[in-house]
Amino acid sequence: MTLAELLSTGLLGLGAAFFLTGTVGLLRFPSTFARLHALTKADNLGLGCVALGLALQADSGWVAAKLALVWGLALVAATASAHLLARCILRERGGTRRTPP
Amino acid sequence: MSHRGYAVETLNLAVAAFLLLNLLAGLGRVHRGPGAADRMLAALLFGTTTVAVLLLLAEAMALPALRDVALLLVLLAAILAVAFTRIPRRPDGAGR
Amino acid sequence: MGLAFDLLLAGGLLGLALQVVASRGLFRSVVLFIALGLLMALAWARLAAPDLALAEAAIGAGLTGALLLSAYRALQPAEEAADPGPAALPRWGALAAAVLSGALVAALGWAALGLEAPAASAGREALARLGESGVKSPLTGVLLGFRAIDTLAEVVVLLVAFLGARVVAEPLQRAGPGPSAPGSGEPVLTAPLLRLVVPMGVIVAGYLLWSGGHQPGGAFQAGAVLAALGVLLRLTGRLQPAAATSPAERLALVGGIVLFSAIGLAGAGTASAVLAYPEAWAYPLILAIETGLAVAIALPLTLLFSGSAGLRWRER
Amino acid sequence: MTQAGLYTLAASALAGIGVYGLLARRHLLRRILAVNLLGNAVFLLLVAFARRQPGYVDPVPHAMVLTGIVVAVSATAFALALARRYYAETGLDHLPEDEG
Repeated sequence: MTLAELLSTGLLGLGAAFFLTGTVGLLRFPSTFARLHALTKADNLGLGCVALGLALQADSGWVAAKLALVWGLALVAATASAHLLARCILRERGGTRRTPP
Repeated sequence: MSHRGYAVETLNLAVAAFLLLNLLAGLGRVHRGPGAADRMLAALLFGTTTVAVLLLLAEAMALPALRDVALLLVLLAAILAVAFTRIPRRPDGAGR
Repeated sequence: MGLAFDLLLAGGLLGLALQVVASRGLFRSVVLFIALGLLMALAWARLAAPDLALAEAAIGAGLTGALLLSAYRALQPAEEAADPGPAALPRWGALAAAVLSGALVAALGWAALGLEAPAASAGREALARLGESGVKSPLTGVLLGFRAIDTLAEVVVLLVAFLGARVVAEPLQRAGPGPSAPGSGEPVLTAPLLRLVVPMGVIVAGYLLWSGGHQPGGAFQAGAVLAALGVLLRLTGRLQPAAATSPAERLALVGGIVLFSAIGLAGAGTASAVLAYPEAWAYPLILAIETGLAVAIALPLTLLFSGSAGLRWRER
Repeated sequence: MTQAGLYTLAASALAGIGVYGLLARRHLLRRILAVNLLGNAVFLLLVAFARRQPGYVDPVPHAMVLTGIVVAVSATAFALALARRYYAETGLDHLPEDEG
């Protein structure tokens, strides 16, 4: 096994562990906000690790670039979705009619 | 099949299977709720996990087009959240 | 390992489908159905059908979910209604019918799988004659070269569905996703999200259109992506519903069909048959048709979601 | 068991579930979901069938299913529009012939 393969294996394992953390958080955390927090962070870290691990296996720079693009877009989507959902839950609970920033 | 070793391919598939298992476990949250937002949240988690599984399958099955599928999914992932926030909620937090 | 993954995926698909049907809450069913779309995309991936995975991802993530959520909103009663309860048909009757139909499909499937592989299937012939179709991707070759009539009819179906939806249309105010919640401004992240996602989406659609000639992708997938972008713009109020279809929209709605038919009929004169292309021109002609088709697929789908006859751009 | 066989079985079960949902549930939205399950089952069957010979994927069923996916979503959109109008007119979320 080469060094790249070893690193790649480690990163994939780490990514899987992050996903597991996210799932455990989703199932075990007591409140909606805590679950939102757990998911958006752990899952996207996990996706990043998986993408990096796969980039090490990739044989061309284009593939690595596409993987990076996927991860970047996933971060943007997660940020926007988490923000929208959190805002929606706050409204639903009638809380904090706060002034715009 | 990929020109790389059989071991790497199996590893990728094994990680993909593990992530799929994670996704199915997350279904419990859709089931339990309690609010509509919790169910939606779980669905969003499924999106991220599916993207990771697709990236792994693209490598393991030597089908590079699957990376484009993953790209599409992350690009369009936010639409679901936007659509969800347009549903008005009843005060009792129903919508289950 | 591959088979283990397939078993897990098939089990997950069935478990999800069962919950979609059996769960008590309607919202739960809708969310589970959206999740089922993701698993279907994985199933297409495992069955070596990346084209289908592309279409499923674009339609499942961008269209079906938004359509179902806005229909859920529209069908939501003001008061929490009692569960409608079982249907007129008794449960055991439904169950018996379900088991019978499942068994029938299983028997058909096994019989078909057990059949001796035909020496000359249409697929093999299509693969062998791919060179004549002017493209390298087998699927695009089949869709636009050998089975072009299906593709043409499909765009007509889309147009008919749109016209049908116009017949039963609701008032403009309530149509589609409905009005946004009163008294709430736009979330701060919406505008930056759109500035990133919309141009990227257009680029991706163009890429899919171009790559359709030699790898998975093509008019269907590109059209689905464009439709998803239309849905996003409609949801965020950038596109407003309009009561009338503008001339440009009319052109886009029928343009693909007219172009496709015209080139196809011309083929009757210059090439061997109706909907056949002269060989030297096949690739550019297919690219032109694909572009027209992508628009002719995207616009009716967006209008179906919007529930309006037309769309007008509104700057914010 | 081969991959094609596994997915054929899954498609059969999915079709059964779809039929059950269509017959046993009354809510219009649920019925539309059930029809979609049934459609997905047919697509799955076709694509599994395209892969029954090892090392060869038949492009013709793929083309049919690709057309089918787009047709299914447009039919679903039309059905939803119909259900919404029906609900707006009558206030019912199920068909009258399903009444008890």
